[in-house]
Amino acid sequence: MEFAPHTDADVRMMLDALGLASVDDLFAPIPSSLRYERPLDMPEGHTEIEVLRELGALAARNRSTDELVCFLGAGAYDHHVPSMVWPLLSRGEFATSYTPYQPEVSQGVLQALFEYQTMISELTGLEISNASLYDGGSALGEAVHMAASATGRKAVVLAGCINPLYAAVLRTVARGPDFELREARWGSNGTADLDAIRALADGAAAVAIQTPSFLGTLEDVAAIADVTHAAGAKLIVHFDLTSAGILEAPGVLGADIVVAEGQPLGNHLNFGGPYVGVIACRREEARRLPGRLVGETTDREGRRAFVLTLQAREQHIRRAKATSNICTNQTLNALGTSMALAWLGPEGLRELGETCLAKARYCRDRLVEVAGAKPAFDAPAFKEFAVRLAADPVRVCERAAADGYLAGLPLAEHLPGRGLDDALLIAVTERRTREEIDGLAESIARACKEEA
Amino acid sequence: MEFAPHTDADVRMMLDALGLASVDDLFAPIPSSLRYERPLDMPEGHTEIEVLRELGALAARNRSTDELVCFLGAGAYDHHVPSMVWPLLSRGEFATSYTPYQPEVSQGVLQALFEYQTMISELTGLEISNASLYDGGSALGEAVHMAASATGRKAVVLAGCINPLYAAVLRTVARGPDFELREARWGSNGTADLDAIRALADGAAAVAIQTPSFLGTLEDVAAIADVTHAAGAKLIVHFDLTSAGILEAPGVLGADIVVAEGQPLGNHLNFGGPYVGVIACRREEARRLPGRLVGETTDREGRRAFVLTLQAREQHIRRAKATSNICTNQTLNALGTSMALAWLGPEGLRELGETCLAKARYCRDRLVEVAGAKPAFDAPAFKEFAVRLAADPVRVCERAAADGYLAGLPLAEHLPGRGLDDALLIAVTERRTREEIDGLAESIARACKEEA
Amino acid sequence: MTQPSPPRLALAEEQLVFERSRPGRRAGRMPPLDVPAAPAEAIPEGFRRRRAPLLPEVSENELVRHYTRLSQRNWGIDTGFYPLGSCSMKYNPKLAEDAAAIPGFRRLHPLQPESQTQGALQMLVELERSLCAVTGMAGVTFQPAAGAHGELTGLLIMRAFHEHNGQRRKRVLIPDSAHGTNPASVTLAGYQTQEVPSDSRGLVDVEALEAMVGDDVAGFMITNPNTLGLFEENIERVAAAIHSVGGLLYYDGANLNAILGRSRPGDMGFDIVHMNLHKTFATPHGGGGPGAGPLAVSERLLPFLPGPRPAFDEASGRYRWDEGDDRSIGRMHTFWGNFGILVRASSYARALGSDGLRHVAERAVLNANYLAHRLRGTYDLAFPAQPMHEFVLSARKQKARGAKAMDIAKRVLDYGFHAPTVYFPLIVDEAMMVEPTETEAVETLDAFAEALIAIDAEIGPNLEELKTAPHTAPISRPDEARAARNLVPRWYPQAPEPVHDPEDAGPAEKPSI
Amino acid sequence: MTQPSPPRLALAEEQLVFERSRPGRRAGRMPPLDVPAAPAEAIPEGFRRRRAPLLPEVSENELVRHYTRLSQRNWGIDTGFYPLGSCSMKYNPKLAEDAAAIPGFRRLHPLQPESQTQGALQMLVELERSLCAVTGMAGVTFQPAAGAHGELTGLLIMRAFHEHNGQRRKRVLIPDSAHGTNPASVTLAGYQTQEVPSDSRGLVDVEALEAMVGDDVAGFMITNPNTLGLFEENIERVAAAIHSVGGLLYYDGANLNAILGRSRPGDMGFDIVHMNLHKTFATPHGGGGPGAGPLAVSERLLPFLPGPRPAFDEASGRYRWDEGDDRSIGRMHTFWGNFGILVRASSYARALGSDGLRHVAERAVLNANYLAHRLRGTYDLAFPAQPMHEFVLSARKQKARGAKAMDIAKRVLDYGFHAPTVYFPLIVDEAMMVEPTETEAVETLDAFAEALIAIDAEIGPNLEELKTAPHTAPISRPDEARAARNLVPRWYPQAPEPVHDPEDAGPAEKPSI
Ligand SMILES: Cc1ncc(COP(=O)(O)O)c(C=O)c1O
Ligand SMILES: Cc1ncc(COP(=O)(O)O)c(C=O)c1O
Repeated sequence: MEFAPHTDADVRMMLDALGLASVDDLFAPIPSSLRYERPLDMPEGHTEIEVLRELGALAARNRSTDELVCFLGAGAYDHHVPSMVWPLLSRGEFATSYTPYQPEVSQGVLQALFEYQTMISELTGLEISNASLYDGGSALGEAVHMAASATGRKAVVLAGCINPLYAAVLRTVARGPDFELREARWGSNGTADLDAIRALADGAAAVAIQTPSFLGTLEDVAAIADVTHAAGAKLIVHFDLTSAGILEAPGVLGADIVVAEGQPLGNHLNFGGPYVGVIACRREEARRLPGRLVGETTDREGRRAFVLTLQAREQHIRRAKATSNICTNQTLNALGTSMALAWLGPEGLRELGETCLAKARYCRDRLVEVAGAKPAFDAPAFKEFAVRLAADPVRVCERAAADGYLAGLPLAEHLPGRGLDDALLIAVTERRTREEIDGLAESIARACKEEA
Repeated sequence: MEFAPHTDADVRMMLDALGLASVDDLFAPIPSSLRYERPLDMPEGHTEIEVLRELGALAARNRSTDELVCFLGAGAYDHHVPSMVWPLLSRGEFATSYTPYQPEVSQGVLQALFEYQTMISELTGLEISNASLYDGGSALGEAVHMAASATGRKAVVLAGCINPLYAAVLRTVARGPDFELREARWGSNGTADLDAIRALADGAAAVAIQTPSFLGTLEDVAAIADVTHAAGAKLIVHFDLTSAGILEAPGVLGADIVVAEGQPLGNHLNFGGPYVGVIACRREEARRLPGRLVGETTDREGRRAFVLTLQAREQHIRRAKATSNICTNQTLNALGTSMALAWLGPEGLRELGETCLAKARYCRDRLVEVAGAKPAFDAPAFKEFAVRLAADPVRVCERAAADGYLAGLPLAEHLPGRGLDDALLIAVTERRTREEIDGLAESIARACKEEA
Repeated sequence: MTQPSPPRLALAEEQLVFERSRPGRRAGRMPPLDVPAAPAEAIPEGFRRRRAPLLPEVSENELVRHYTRLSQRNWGIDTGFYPLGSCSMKYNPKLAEDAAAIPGFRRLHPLQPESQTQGALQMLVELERSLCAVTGMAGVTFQPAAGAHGELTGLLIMRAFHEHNGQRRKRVLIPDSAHGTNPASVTLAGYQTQEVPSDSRGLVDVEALEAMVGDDVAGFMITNPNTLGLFEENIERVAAAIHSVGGLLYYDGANLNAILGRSRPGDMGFDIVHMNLHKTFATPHGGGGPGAGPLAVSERLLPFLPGPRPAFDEASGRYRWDEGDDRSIGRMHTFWGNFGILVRASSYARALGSDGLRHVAERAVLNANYLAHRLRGTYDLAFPAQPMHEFVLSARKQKARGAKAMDIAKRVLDYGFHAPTVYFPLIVDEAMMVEPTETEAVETLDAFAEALIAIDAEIGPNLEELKTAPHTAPISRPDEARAARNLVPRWYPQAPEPVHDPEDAGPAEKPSI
Repeated sequence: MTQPSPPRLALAEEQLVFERSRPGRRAGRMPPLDVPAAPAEAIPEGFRRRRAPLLPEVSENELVRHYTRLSQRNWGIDTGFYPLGSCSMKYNPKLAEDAAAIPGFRRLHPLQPESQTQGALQMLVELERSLCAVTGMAGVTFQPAAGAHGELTGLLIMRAFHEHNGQRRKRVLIPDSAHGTNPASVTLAGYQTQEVPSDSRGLVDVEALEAMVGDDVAGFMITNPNTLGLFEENIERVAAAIHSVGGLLYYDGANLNAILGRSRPGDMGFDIVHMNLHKTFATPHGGGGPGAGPLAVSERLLPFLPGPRPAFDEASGRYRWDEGDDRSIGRMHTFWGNFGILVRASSYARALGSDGLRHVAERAVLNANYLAHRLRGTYDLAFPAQPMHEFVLSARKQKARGAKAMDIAKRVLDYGFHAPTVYFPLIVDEAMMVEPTETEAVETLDAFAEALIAIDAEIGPNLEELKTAPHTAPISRPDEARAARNLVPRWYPQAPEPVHDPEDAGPAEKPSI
């Protein structure tokens, strides 16, 4: 199936107009030594019917969360995507447009992004949000760049249990500027240890925490902010936006830069992407912000208009001195996040938080009661928590999958050497019912017994 | 989940403006004896999450053609629906609009319908198509009404094997005007018997045939037209539009009214609906046409414009004397049909026809060879054919379903008393692969052996 | 002051898809044949198509643009307020689209054996229960594809019922305010229509009705609230009159939205009730359809319903199709009705539930009363009684000053709203029928009211602009007379000779419904 | 004569969603709690949110309208021609959307065990093979979410490679025509950028390059065809120069569309290649993203790729994740990259296939050459050489007569097309960079050419209208300086005090890319 509209007659006519004899002449600028004359080593083209059949067959080899009841989180969550979101995002005018370089014909995307920025500002408690980054991991990396630029320092303290996948991304991108990563071990209750931070914060550009942490526990942002600021460092908080209806905005508690993974609001699991990296900062830091930023202005008639602004930060103007290299971002996913937030409204977001909180607690209690699990950490948590099982979590998950449950994440692989070989990380979203939770507990109980 | 936006304050303010004390006062016009004060005897409301869960669970209790390889046709076919069709039809501007009563803000639907009418005209060989009827069955009923009105007669000859479901609908609606239905038995080769028609056509308003027939066989439209017209009757042909790339347009062969089921082009199986009834006629009969008709005109500036026209035929003007009672029709599905046709183009429609033809023949041959089936009729066929099996077709289908095949339609239930107890009607669309066909043949062969 | 709005729709004209055609262009293709091609003789001499149909030859890119741009020249509920009286143009939840797209529904073949379609059957049985609860009736057929289809089904049931009782009745009564489908359906069912006059309050003149009934009356069809948006407070007396001669009472459900959970047709004495799920149950109207017009009947009419009907078998715990017996009027739809629409309606019924449906009626009636209240100072209410979910204005005062209902309707388009229904019901002079529905916010009602008031104020100073409206729509008023006189029902590569047919020009002031 | 087109987009302004808000309005709701509510102390004192966030309180109906209307104020490929140079705004097949929506892909969690994701892994492995075939490279990482992300990944690989060889190199060379992401990525990777001048033909000045190389050069980044749309015919000499000092050659794949199946970066000597699947593989750009920027490398760099990578295990016949060893630079994406975009790209690769991709390049280059040919009489070509898939005009002649490239670009909008890229590459005066792509029909190219020619003709008689264009778009030219000077980055219930910050106003003639 090809999408070029050219008929043979079109090609002929156009070549004639160009005075060329053949299509090959179009490639005259390529030295003959570099012309590739064989067919590419890949299958020939297929029709729509065939491609959908092939990809359908591949998809059928996956066991998706349509099939398995999902208690797996760890950075990607099975929240409800409101029915209105994707039909609207898929409208060609949004989906098939480029970055809004011509604001006169891009007010739709620009205004929607301005609204997104406003919502992120509200949720994070910081005035300025950009128009999206790649994902939660790269957002953490960009935040560290901002802090380094603001402080002229190069070290960052990773405190509490930050998602090891985010930390891994940070570790990779830190190689470029040679950032020094200092890991402040978390306390036995699964939250950051203030003393450990204090010990490492000296001379650091930033302290970075995640709340709720990778382990699901809530960090004491205000206290950590004090310690951080005392050392002249910036506080970076990786936040869960789905908790923002019930948890205080990190910016209000003293965070200087808030980052997040926007997937849980309005974006499907998609095997890991496209998701959306969220970043917000104080007004003072606006010129250090990476990526696109939409601002309000007026047109020649004084009508409200939206444009990409503060572009002097960006690669296409500042080039080697830009705050970041990001160009293409995750706009459509950001709009998904803002549509989901608009759908929820303040009350819905609060309900979402309360529901996740209550269900996660119920689930934890059931696992303790029915499956003999032990909470791994005793700090307050939000929608995710770790329990210790009487059997190998990997094997338990396999058995639970046979019962139709995606039971969670065995922690040992992601946090090796932390004495978590028996620990399973479980996420409970608003989509889970009591019946499903009870079913999971029974399945895990059975599995533990059988594996014992 | 409710969709009314009213806050309590809105309700209060509005009631105040009306000088009413309570919402109940709004229902003052209803005599108290008729006020229903209990809760309706149905479940309370549910959120989007819950409704999708419930309906998802119901859908999972079906075994759809996503799961079973579909060789079942009999009026509804598993053709490919081009990927572009439903995203475009689902655009709110199309999907959430009413009948285009205000042409100034309905040019989108009107022009799209005008294009649909043109395509139907091309495929049927008749100049005038309406803007859709309910389905293939009701289209046949409307065609008989047209013929009766044109001829002043009341009998209709059903010739050849017309889909018994269409005939059933016709039988029902014939009760109103007391149409007389005369059945002309089909010949042993599965096509209409010219002598039988001749014998019954006298004084009839119309002769109705279907080609390809319910049995898949091709009727000799031109010959039947001659016989029909000789008796002063109108020829109604129920046509398969997917064959129109290779089969001559019935209008060209002498049909006066052509009807069809538009589902196979652009519409999903949907367990039987919404589909779309197609009807086309000659220009002379325009004023007898049922339903909406779009015509071209100009606006005040002389720009091309489209409007609903010849409305004096219709119920909202002519009322008891209207050509039909139809009001809401199947516009969106008709647009689906025209989008699929535009996607195919003349060459794609021809390929579609050739592909179905070849695959159906291959399938029939395989069944004969591998499963010992016997073709039930020897007339040329298009994409559907009947074979006689060595075992009870109902049991064979059950076994084939266990192998993952929807093997076809056991004919006995739909054509009882015709000596077809061992016959299975099989449809093969362009979506079926050789591998699937081979698999079906083997499955049926196995089933026949096991049932024998 | 409220002003006309800048255009919301695309003003750029769009070529016909045929005009974009270039020989040899393609979008879709078939997979290469993996079986032997059929020999030429597979299709007999003379059966094979000679001239290829003039379908467009256009790339997929251009097709997508074409339909995208066409859509941008069209108004939908998703575009804005759509107060089309009698049509209940309420918000169509996107939830319903998700539900209908589940492959287990969308890719189900209608003739699969019951064992493979248990979920679909259960959905229907459960929806039937909800519709019975709402209407107070005993059972439902889902076959009718729209309201008018339901009417014909109901009238054929009426006829079968009387014939079963050995009676060949002749007349069906309808109010003079009835929708056009009512008399048209009556004719198709082989009955004669007789119109009952409305009284000065806009209600059925019960005395006239009582005088008209007789034992050749098969039944009486009416909406309630009626097409003026007024509740027929004498409906019980009407029912008694009809029933007294053995007739049946038919409820046209177009206005059911007004009384959901607040009053039930069954309790009013109705024997047959159709519902327009594409109105009351918020399924999208698709630019003209598809809809779904399930028909509910009382106990004694159950045997006459079209078959097959979905049923639950207590003994086996299985769902199945019930064919009925020979009292059934037979099939009205090739398969089971517009199932995809029924899935949407089911999602709506489940989302709203008993409490939510009641709120629907309350808010719908509240919105209509509020809007009527805001407008009655400027436009005449056709009848003074308290309306239900919609109301009918008369622009007679405005007409006297130079602007007809049609002018006002067209001008409404310039203000950024869809027009109300006009010239219906027929018994109201210069009728403008407004149905805001429950899903509109009070600000929208206020803005619409202000627009209508502003338009009235334009009659003096700005009459010419008003009478030539709309000015901000993709086209200005089309020449409808010309369209009918010189019918151009399709595109031709060369424009054909005009064919004049003066007979077919309908009235200039056609009901827009 | 070609004329401006009536508006295609909605001119009516749309309130901010916050301005539609009314206290207490709702769209979404959560299911009622079926478990005990958490006690208040579940969230410690001081952790609980005090003030509810100012999210909009709007009904679902109004939300759907809001976003529908916003979309109608936006231009996409589906709206019309979008000749944005360097962006390959070709038709985005709807097939890809169907593929990505299959629940087995869309509802798959990234951390499910391999046994549950065999199909997803296989898709990636097969796509990797196709991308290797196209580029002539040995292996791919799918983690980069966009081109620039791929650049950084590639540069970090470059660095890891050199460090692995015990070398701490300093400089990365780029042409002066390079895209801004190139130098920005170089900085992020801890290198210094050095620009190589272009010669009079618009190609890399090879002699200058040869003079600049040294053993502190980590590598050279370039697009080929370069950002002027010209093929770097000396690329082999460039490669030799870089390789001679142990440097690596980086291919910025933004222009890969020009050479698909016709020439391969691997054969030119490139060591690292990123692809912009949202350009070359036709995935929708989403108003700014998401994209996908997979990175391919030659054999010797495979160990440095980020892990984990999808792999096929011959022995077991299973697909799995391969973590790599400690030479891997580590993870660049939280999970595996923009998988949903990769599904779309896979559907594109499968649809087009080896033959189709080759045709893509042919048609893309044909279209660009044809359009350049039509325009070169009116506008200066920045460089006279035969272009590949895009070309750069200079409006210097037009500027001398009073109309700058920006004016022309804005006026293009009035004629019913999107504007070309302007003011890029930086080395061309009044640059207008036009990339028609292969999916446009010759009629569209003709119409666009005629519009540009008509605009040129407006410079005399109609200059004022041209310089104040656009006139038919939803807004006229916005005050960009003001937006930067008085940053309003979000909505507030009350407008905040203006904060002036004169530093941030960027150049008036910003590259639109
Ligand atoms: C009062 C009334 N009755 C019947 C109908 C016909 O219903 P349908 O269009 O669903 O066939 C309508 C439609 O507008 C109506 O308003
Ligand atoms: C030449 C060139 N390089 C790099 C990029 C950056 O790619 P992305 O936007 O995918 O990050 C672009 C994007 O326009 C480009 O044109």
